Amino acid sequence: MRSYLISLRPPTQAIVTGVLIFLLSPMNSFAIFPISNEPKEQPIAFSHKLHVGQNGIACQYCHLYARRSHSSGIPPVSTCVGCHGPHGQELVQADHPEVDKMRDLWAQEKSIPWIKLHDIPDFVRFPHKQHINADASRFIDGAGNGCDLDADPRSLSCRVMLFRNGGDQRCQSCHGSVQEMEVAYVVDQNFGGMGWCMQCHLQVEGVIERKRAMSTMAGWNNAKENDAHRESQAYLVNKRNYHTPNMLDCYTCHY
Amino acid sequence: MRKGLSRRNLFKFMAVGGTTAVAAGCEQKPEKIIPALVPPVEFEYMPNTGYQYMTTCRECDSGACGMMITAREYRAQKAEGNPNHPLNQGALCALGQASLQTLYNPERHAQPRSGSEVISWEDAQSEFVSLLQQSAGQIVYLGRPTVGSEGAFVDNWLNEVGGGKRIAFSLISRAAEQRACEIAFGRSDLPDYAFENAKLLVNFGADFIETWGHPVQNGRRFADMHAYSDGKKNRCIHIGPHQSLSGARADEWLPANSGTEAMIALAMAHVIHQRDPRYDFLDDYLSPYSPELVASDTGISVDKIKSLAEEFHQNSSLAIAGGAWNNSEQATATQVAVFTLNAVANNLGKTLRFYESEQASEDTSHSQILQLLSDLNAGKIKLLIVDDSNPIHTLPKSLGFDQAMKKAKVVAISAGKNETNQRADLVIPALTAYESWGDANPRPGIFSIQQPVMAPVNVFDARAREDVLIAVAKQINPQAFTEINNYRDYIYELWAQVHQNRYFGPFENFWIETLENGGIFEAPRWSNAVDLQNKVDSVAFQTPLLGGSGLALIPAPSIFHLDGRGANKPWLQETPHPISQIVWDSWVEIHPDTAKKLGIADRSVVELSNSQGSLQATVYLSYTIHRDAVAIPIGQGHTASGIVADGFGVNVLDLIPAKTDAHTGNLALISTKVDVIPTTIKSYTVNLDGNPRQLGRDIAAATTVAALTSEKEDHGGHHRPKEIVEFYPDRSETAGYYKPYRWGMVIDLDRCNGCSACVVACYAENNIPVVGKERAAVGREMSWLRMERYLEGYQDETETRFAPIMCQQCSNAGCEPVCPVYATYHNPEGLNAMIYNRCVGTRYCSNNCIYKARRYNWFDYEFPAPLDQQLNSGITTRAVGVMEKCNFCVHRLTEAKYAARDLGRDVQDGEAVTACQQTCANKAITFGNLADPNSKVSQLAKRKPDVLADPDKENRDRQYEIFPEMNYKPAVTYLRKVNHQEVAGLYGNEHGSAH
Amino acid sequence: MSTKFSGVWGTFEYLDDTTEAIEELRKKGVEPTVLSPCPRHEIDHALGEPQSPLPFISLFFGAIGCTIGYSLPAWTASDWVLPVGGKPVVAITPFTVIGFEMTILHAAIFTLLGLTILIIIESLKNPIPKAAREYLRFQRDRFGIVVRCEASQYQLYEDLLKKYQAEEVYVEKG
Amino acid sequence: MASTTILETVEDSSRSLPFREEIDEHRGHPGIRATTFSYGQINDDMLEMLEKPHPSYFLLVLGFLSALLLGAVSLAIQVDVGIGNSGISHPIAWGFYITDFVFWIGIGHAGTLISAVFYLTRAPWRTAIYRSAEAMTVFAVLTAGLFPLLHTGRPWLAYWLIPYPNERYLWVNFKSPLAWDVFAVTTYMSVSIMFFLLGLVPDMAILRDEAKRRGKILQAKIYAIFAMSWRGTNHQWIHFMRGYLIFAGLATPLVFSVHSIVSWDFAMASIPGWHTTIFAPYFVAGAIFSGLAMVMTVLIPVRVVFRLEDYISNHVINKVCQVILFTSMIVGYAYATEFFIAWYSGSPYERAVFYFRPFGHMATWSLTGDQPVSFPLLAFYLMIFCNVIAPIPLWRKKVRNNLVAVWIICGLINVGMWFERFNIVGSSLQRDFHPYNWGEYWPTLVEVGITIGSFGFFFTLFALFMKALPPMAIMELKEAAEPPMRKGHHEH
Repeated sequence: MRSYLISLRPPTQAIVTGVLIFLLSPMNSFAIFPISNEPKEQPIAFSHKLHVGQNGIACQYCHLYARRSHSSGIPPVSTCVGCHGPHGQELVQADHPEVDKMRDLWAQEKSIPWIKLHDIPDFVRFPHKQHINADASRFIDGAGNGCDLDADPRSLSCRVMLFRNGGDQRCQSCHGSVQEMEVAYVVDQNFGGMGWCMQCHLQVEGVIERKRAMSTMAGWNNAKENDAHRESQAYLVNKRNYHTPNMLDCYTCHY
Repeated sequence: MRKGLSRRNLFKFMAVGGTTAVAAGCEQKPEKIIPALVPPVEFEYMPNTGYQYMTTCRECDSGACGMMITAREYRAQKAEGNPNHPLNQGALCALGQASLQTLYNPERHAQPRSGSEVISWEDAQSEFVSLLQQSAGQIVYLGRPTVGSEGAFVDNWLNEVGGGKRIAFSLISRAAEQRACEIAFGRSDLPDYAFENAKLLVNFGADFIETWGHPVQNGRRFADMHAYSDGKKNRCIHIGPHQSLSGARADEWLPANSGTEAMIALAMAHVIHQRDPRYDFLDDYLSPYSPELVASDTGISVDKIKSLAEEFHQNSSLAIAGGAWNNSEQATATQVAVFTLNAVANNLGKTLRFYESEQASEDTSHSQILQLLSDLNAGKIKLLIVDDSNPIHTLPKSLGFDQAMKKAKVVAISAGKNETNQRADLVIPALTAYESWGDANPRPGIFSIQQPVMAPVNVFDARAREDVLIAVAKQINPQAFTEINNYRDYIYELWAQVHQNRYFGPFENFWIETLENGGIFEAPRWSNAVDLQNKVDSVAFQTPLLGGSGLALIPAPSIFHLDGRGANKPWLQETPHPISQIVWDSWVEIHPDTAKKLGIADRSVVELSNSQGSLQATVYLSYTIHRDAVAIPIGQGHTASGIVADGFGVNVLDLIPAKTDAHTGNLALISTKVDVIPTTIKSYTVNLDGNPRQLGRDIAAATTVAALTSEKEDHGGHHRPKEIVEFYPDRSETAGYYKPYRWGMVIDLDRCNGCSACVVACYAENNIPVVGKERAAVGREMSWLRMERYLEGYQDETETRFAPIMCQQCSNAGCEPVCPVYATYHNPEGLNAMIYNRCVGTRYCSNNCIYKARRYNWFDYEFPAPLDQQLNSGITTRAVGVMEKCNFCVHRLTEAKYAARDLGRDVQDGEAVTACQQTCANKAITFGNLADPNSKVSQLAKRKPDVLADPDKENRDRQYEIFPEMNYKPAVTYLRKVNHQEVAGLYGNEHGSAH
Repeated sequence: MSTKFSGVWGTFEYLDDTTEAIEELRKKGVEPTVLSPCPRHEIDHALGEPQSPLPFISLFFGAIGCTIGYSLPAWTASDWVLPVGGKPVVAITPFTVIGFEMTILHAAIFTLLGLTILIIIESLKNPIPKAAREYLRFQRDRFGIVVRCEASQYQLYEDLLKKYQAEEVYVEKG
Repeated sequence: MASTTILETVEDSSRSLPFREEIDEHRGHPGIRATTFSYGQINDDMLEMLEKPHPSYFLLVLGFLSALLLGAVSLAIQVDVGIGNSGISHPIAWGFYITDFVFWIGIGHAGTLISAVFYLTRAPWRTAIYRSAEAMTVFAVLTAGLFPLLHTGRPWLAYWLIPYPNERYLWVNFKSPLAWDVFAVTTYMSVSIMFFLLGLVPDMAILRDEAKRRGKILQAKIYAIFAMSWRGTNHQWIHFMRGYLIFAGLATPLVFSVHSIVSWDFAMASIPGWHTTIFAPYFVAGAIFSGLAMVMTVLIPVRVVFRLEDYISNHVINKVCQVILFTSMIVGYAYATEFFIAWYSGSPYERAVFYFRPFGHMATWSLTGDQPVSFPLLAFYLMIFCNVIAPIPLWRKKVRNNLVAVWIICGLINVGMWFERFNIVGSSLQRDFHPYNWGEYWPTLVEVGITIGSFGFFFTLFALFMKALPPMAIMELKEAAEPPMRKGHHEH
């Protein structure tokens, strides 16, 4: 196949490759219109690398609603002022031009007009709270094993591993290694795509069983027995003895 | 707080906002996220999370219902009833639900205005000050009736600024009732009507479900009394020329001639008195009113009156009167007659009660208005302050208010635009009840607090009226209000007194508790010392003479628009009137027989004229009105109340002559006749019902007490097939389905009053757009829940039935299999999931829905600012080309599930509540988990096994589903309305077929 | 047709001349290539009723299409179970429609493809001289017979064609 | 005869003769004079039709194009403003567009019927008209295929109806009749186009050689592509004819299935007036009925303009009219059956709809009194008149031989069949289960514009076809004609 493709002229090659990818690619692998992962210019050159990577500030020190609400929350300006101090009472980085921008805005009682990066469509409800507080032990056995962070940090296994590790690493499973970013950017090209979400959710125990196999062959053969058996595999009730949320119900995210 | 920012100013914090529902691949403009400057205190703010604040509803004049406002991102997004409040107990009426549109109404005043010129607040205040100073002592403050401390405050303020008079103005005044209480019982307050203690309710024309008294409370108490339970059902008789909603809910309607209700009451009293003379002084008083003598005047037969009197006497009973339709020249006499009837039937202290402490309600008599008019015309008044009232629209034109108003300077204090403040010299934009402080004390023992639940809506530069008054008073008189800076301080001090009298412990704790609960609520204590006084014979009833020729004119207060103040709210305009199903318009209700006689076709435009003038409106033929009367709803026909109100319908009050009730000086609304003249004008009146009759299809089904209690076989159950052979097993056998939830609903049609509050609540909860008259005309209204009104029977036997219909969440739904892209499917909790973003818009699902419960976004609908701030940010707002429908408020279910999961358990019964269920005063809607056999909804939906097995016995069970023969298996179970007798139309047993 | 053609070809005005020439040629053990403006059963008859293997191709791919038509809906329906309207997830009855349409579609597409390939193969096997290809009346109203032969047989077949009153006879010397 | 005289003018004398039905039984087909023509004459007659057109042709195309433009502008408005620009609403969520869809699919059916079904049944009169009919099939299906796309609320997402592996893990719902439609219509479109192109191959070879003869090299090259190096060898003919037969065999069940599936769009729904088992045969008969009427509507002017009496003879028209008459009876029977079943079933909902269709409203139950004559009412009577009553004169041979009469009747049938579809789509939705939701439907200018545009689209394509490709199958005409025999005709 490869040699054949090479023998074609480049435009033809591109078309043929495109069509082949379109037809043959496994379902979970691509977004047709990927999200730009170019870093966007922000009003203030805030460095996550400096704050998180070097100074070790926890994610939820600033994004304080992540464990409590749908939205993780953008830190209020007073959080910045808390460490850096306002004009006249400068504390950390007393004369840094970028920090001064923040102090100017504070003096003018204005907020910082950050550019939104991680933007999921409005018809999706993503509760940060439910993910930050999720029980990581509900992953299937072996999910997240075999992660090689050096080779491919954004592979599925690595994302699951980061999620299992919890803490700030759980944030990284979707947002990437923010602690290494000078300017934050979206790491995954299909961030927020439905398949991208589903990749991880299919690693939760019982979900595959529920998605694929839990069909009823109603009226055809031994439907009841088969379904009862399948249901038992789907972990409808979790270890804390209440029903687990159904990650396959469209209404879980879209309403 | 730091930097002078109050926490409520922080609603800039919109972590998720804007509209970005763009298809994949389109280039998106980067969205901005603007964080807060100062973090809100953690427990007070969480993004995307609803917070509840208790306050008081101020929409209607009777009103002091407790409200619970859900605010997200510091924007009020939903109004619900305060569950602690004894009046409404968590429910709200349609007006209360629509109070959000008072708050976010785009037609609110944005700036102070002097004449037609926009001025600054400083200028406005100084102009106000100079006006007050120029006219000290000759000031009149015309405001709404107050139920809290505001009245005293304004009186106080008037004293401080140089003296003046405050007039409480309400068109639908209870002054006559109050005066009658004084005459009959020597009480200065209004009684409590204990519906729930009565077995027979005789209603002499009070529109108790719509506007009379506390409609939410009335509705609940009426449903408690009237609804079928344990094989018994109490009776309600409606007497009067017009049915309306209250009459439609009655078991029997006696179409008495206009204005003669009192004669029937007295005749009944006469019969009872003869049998059981309780008060000797009544002998002479009642003697002219024997049934034989009144029969011809009232149009009610002697036998009927006698048997009714008998029933009234035998049972625990209650007679009520009041509201607009009793506002004739004999209003007080009518009330006295009804009180007398209650007294002779020994109802005092049982169903008609007075509170132990006598709390006088405000004088709302119109004699003050008449005095004001003559004073104005005489030039005795220099400054008229109109606070949140609209006398130009609300008072009959014959009184000439607009001319009289020109004789004085007029200052209008108002949140919204209206006809009166359009003509004012100075307009002061006021805040709504959502944004300002206040309180209410509607009856002894209820102290309801009104607190700001959000910062003032940012597009209007308005201030709280009391704060403006205080500021102005301080400019005029430096000694005024020295203790306080604003009205909050005033309320705070006032409540300190409440605290002192009743409670121990520090006031701060009490204050916080009050704000949390929405007020102080104490159980009422009843007085036993009230009895009928012999003063009653001083009130002689005379048959009112209606002026003019033709048919008696009945101005009917609308359940949505009240006296006109609801007309500028899009939700209330778009929700069809429960009786006529007409939207965005007024109509003339005429009896079909009369119409035939006059040569008037249905839906034609007629001209009504009397000595006062004439107006044109579309005819709505209905058996629910007396043959010699026409009814027109009050509230429409605005000219300067904003685009939603202006130009729709007519103002019937223009035809009312200036006649008054002798005892109170109240305006007589039932005082004229009109000539009805057919015209050839083409009508453009929109009604949303495709057919007023259900053609025997049992959508709103009814049964009788006898059928439910007897063992007789009934062959009415031909709808459900005898045996359902399932081709496939039930969905509950699918793995993972209905575990642990199968959401379901039970709607009790015997409790449903048709008040349509649920419809408005649904609009508010689910970001449903309002489409306007033109689009409603072609069936594009978006309401997910509709109050269907069906008529059964003919002539005086006509029965009106209501059925709230929403998506029935069928197990064997028709909509699902026809969608080519799985945009709708049966979810494991038994909902018909409608996934907007997957929808391509083929509309096949709508075609195949036998309940036609689906709505389609024909356009991208607009929510003009600031109405967009009301949008529920917890759900998607739909774009063009997408189907939508009721989803049992799935976001509320999800929130309930999240909350339960945080507690480590499943959702329990009663935790998941839909918006319609929440606001229903009558508790007609029950929602819950059908998979749980112990839940309330399962209990209610359960059918008797023997009845289920034999369709012939169907009428012996109240539970039914709509169109059972289609086998769609809906998750909504209806409970049949229960009648005392069967009502059969000419085609009652037919199914809408041709023959 | 890279190899140079060697043989004889002639044109005929009349069908009966053509069929008789064909029969004569076939008796001599030659399978001529016949050109005609429209299909004539007389020619087929003279050629000994040859049959096309095309129906088997159609049948085979029709069967494959049928399999796809049933299995695609069945697999997609059970890949993510989204029950609709009380119907079974894998509902054979409605999938029959897809099965039928896919049968027809696959049979049609592969019939056309097979037809093209068969014609190409036959054309390669039985080449026609360039001059005959450029003889424009075969599409209009003339019949033609092309005989591939060695140089030694040119005269034989030229005579034979002329015997049956061929209008023109050409010898293509390879 | 020397090769230089290949294309000398064919004598015209025969054509000026008055039409004679009595043709020698032993030569060609009785009633179709062209079967007595020589191969050369047929060839030249056909090629003459492709000569440079008369200026009036361009005027005609311009007219069709302006109709098309009207449709395009209407469509642009609708997509821009939203589907709400049309008159469809709640509860009538389908209106003109679905009517147009069903109508055009139906028009297409006649072509396949003539080219495939009558090929299998060896109906000799099909030869002259089948190419045009088949072209109509292709164009009608192309036209029809537009409507399901443009009637959706979000046409830019209509590709979601195609089952392709995607990032969302989602597939289409194969239980939906609309998904069936996607498969049925695309299959039908593909097979029709393939069938059409396959039949064209030998004729393209004729055109190629003709262009070559005239020295138009570019034209010849273009035709050569479609001719696919067709030479007319016996090997090619064998495979071709077998392939053609198979295609006819495949297209025959397909043509019946497609309109059945289209009918199931309605019959699978629960709506009274739709939920009927009779729909599949009823729709197929209706499709053939309307399709043949459309063929006649188009070909009668073609016959007159090109003076093709010898090819599209009265015999052919006669036969088509007989089929029209037959299908008219089927359709009429179906109407009657619907009413009978509605009454006989006792279902109140069915009865209500079938009461509504002829009588409009139900004033007896309604307090809202008289309503104006509603659109489906008009549709119902037009349907009955045009489809059942108008074809009755065709029983007389005299009428069948009268071109003007046939043309008028066929035009009426087209109108009637459009309204039949409208009647089915519109009226059932107007009076379904829930009386509260009963509504009225009136189309808007946008819908009318798009409908007119669809006619413009169809006729533009057809007009271009008439001059770009041989409108009759030359190869088959020759096949049907008496072959040139030195020794005269012999029995075979």
